[in-house]
Amino acid sequence: MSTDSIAVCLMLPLAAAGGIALANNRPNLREAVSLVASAALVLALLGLEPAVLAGNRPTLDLIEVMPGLVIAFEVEPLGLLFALVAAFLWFASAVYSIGYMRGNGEAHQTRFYLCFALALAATVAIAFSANAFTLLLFYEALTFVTYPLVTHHGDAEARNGGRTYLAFLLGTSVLFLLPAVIFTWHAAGTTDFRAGGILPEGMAPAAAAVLLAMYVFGIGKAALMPFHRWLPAAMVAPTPVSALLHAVAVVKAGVFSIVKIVVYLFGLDLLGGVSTHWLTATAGFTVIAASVVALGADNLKRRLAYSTVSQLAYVVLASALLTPLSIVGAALHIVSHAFGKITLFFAAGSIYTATGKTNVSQLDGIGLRMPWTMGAFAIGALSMIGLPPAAGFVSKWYMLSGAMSQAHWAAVMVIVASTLLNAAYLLPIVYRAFFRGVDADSKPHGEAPLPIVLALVITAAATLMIFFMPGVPLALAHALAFGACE
Amino acid sequence: MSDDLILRVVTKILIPFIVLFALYVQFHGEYGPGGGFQAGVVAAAAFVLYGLVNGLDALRRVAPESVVETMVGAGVLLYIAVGLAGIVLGGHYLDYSVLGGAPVDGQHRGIFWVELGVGITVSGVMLKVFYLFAGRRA
Amino acid sequence: MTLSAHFPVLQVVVPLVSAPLAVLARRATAAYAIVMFASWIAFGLAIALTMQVRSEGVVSYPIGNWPPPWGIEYRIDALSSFVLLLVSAVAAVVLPYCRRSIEHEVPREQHYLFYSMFALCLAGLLGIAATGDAFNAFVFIEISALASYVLIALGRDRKALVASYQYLILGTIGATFFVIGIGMLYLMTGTLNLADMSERLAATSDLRPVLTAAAFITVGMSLKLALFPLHQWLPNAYTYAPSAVSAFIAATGTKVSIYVLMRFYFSVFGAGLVFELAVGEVLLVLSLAAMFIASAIAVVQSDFKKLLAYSSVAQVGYITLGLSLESVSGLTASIVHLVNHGMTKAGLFMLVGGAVLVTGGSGMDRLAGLRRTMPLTSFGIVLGGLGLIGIPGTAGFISKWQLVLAAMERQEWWLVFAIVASSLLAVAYVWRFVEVAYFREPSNPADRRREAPATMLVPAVMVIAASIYFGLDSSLTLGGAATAADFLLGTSR
Amino acid sequence: MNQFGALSYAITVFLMVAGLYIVIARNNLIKTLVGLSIFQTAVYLLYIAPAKLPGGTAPVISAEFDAYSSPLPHVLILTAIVVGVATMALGLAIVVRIYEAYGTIEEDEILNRDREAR
Repeated sequence: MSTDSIAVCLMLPLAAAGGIALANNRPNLREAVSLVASAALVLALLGLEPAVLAGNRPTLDLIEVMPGLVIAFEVEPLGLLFALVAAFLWFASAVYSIGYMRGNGEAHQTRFYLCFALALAATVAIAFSANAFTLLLFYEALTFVTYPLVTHHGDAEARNGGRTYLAFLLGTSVLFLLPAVIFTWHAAGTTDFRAGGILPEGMAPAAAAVLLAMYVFGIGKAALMPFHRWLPAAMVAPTPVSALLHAVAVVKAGVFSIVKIVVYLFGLDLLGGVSTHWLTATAGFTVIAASVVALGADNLKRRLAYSTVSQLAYVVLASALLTPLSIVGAALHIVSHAFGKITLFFAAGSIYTATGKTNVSQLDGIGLRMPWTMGAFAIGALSMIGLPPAAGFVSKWYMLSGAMSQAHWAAVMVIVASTLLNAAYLLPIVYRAFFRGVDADSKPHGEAPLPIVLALVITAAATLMIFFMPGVPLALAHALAFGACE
Repeated sequence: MSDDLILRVVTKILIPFIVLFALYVQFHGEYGPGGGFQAGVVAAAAFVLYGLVNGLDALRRVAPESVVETMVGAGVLLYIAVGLAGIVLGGHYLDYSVLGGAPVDGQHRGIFWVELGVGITVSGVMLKVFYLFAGRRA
Repeated sequence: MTLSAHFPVLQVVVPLVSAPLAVLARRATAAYAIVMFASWIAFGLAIALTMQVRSEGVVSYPIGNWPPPWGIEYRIDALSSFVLLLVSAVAAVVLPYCRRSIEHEVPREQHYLFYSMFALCLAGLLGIAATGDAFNAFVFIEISALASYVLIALGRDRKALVASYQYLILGTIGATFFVIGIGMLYLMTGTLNLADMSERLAATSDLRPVLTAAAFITVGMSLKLALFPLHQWLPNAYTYAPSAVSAFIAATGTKVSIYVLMRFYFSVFGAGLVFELAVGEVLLVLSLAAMFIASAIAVVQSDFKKLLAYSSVAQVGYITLGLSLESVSGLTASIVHLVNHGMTKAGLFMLVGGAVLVTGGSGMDRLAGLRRTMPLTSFGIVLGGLGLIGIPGTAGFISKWQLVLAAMERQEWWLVFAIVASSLLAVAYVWRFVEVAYFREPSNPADRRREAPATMLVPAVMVIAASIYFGLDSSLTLGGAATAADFLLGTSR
Repeated sequence: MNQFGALSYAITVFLMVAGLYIVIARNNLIKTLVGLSIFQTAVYLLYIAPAKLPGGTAPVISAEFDAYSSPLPHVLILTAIVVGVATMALGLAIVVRIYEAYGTIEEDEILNRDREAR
């Protein structure tokens, strides 16, 4: 029964891709397929939730690629959480894309929706992967199906952005992640994700630290410095791509993989004996440094991109703290940042569609003309900063508690300092939008098309919802962190 | 090509002997030094000589290119056929001893046909090479 | 005797007999039918032999009923059946492709000769893998080589002639080195049967001539398998040959030479002796040089076929690298990459051949905007290219995984990084095609969408699909390779 | 090893090296083929010379003789000669075609002409 539902969850985006390809010349049908498939995926995933919370781990073995190496899927709390977020936001961005792609008259829309659906399929597969081998497989697949999205415009800028994107993502994964997975296989004889970890007990701490480093830096999608540059480069993509993929699917696949590997390959116990100061230091540095860069960026999408780099590093930082509380924080932050950031990106795209503006300095007074967009933006910003009543507050709370329980004051300092920085680079935008006068010479404009506004409202509302009713994500995160430590 | 009387007469006399010698080398190969390779080359030499003296067109009339090309394929086929006959008659590939009543008879028979195949192919190839090179305008 | 007992010899004879038949047929269509029929039978025989080997172990066949070691023995074991399968499968799929492909490249009146030479080349390659006799191997090497010189010279460009000539000179030197090595072994042991030779070598105390022989054979075969820096003949030969020939030879020619090297190393000399000669170190260094330098050269090529050719040199480096690690897992990686790369490269050359036919050339300029004019072809090339890189889900990944695992077994971490780093160079050259085909506009914007003819496209797509399939289910390829590697190292001293 | 053997090896090595040198050093396509041919001839000698047994005769069994030279190398080399002839024929044929296409058989000239044509 639940095996079937895994298959359903995996097949839905694929089927959607097929349907989109078939509906090539009928835009309405094509977009309906996306909407229906994404909604169905959310429902299918929600259907899995009670069983997973009850401790069941539905599995599905697909193909034995090499002896002992199976493409296999298993639903565990973190994966389900991640898949849920991705699916829900797929729905939201499907709504949004309709407005954006049509509003901006983008070409090759079929390819766009097709790759989008494929990217979702890869994301769900990553979320459900039962071993590091499967994870690697779909991790690379995600890189390749998103490449056409990043280079959607097909001009020189897109090509260069695509080059950077591939060079970093493929470079890190081939150089570090692949050997790391093979080494895991070599050392442990399996790459299965198991609660408590699979690496042999007698493994030298130095070797484990090196392996951890290979994983953490090999997963370039997590955009840990110095491998973060692909993220701003990928901003050449149309905004829905930046929104879903570079705020949710791709980058979250990165941090998700790191959390999963830390929890299920190494196990918190094993890592307890390993020096992880370098990791907390790198993550902390990334948090601060990326925030500082964001502070100086005038291009709105670029500012958001660096904000993403910074926020992702929170997740890495939290998982490097190795306490159940911080793991809960990490898992929750995947969720809360996803909702918050997608709202911000949607708003950026909304502004671009309505006005063609891309820079922060052009946004004076725009809040009065686009109240819905900028209102949602403000909510997203609150979530980024970690202020109530937005989702970011919950995850930051857990992360801070984790850091304090370890008496890791440096981490506490980083989190607090970066909160201030977040406020410094996001709040001025809100201020400009609502409290500064409009340029006299700018053309008058109204709100963005309805689907865009609708999508914005959905994600902004969800950001608030998670603060008030964090039930599902919190339960799943607890199941992850405390289930893994038993 | 050549109007030299001496050359014409000498070749006319020589060619039958060359061919005869080729046949000797071919069929005596079982008992003494010789065999298809050598015989094929010797036989081809007779034709080449004819062609050198009387011109390519004359040679083409005596040994048309299509025939020569057929020889190349046919000789190899004959060889392989002998080999396959061994299989058909219940032995191994190229097993001559099953080809006749007594193994020795079969071996005689087998080597005879095999060498004949080699001879045909080699002389065919030699002539073909000659045609190809001589037929080109420099 | 049942017919199945004759399979080892029929494996070689069937394509061999189709060569003269094709000459006699003279008509292009008849010759095509004959050779294709023969190659499909050969493929069937290879499958049957593989099953036979799997169930009964080594299959031996005495030619002319002369028992080994006196007569020529055909000897099929796990490794040779694997190679037979690769060669005959590639031939069986390239031949249907040939027909439309050579119509544009070879004058019609020469078609029957083309098929005849193709059959001869196939028979030679199969013979190398099937025979258990050293000199017989040499003869087959020369048969296949001579046929391939002719096939390459048939290319449209006059550079094909020069390429063929260079290949002829270097190939002949290689084969002659090989036969010198065999001569020395023959003088030492008085036998040409490989199995017998191995036994007698074991009893030999005077190792010097044996080591000299090993050196000669290594150098000779390295020339033929295009081990860096002895690869000079390869890029031009692959580039200017007719497309079908590039596909066939790229997938099989060098691979069979590697087979010969493995055969001599492990079944004749024995691993211990060969690696005492520091062959491992030399191979290791040269393989790494191939992986990096040849890949780097590939990146800057302006002709896509030449790019693929240099990539072949680099990929041969992976195969010899596995060989140099002198372990079962290293050898497994080698053998499995033999097949995986052969398959991938065959598919790529076939697809490029289709593009050449439609666009008129393989220069990068001609391929600009290929996504517009030939979407299926360009997507196939991308998939094949991912296989060259070794992206998970492609056959190339299986090889890379095995190779890295073998390097880890030896605790050579730098080697692990060298292997994965070199595959980044593969990304660079594959992405040159992607950017040309997907980001540039067609040189002639009026070009309509036009794929290659179905008889060319379908086989090519099948090969690429196979390379993906074997990336997802490697039980046949990897399983076969592991068995062969076990067998080779298990039986050698 | 008797003197004859030493001499034959010396000649073998000389031919081998000379042939290989010609192949490498000469620019002319025909001369390269000549070198190749000499190189191959060395191999024939390598096989044939050791087969000669001092006092041995042709291997036709007869009561008068008790020492026979080994016939096998002759057979092998007969095959090798055929291969050599085929190589040579093919090589020359290609050179003829190259001459027709380029108007020269000097390797550097050919490369030059290709470069000019580009």
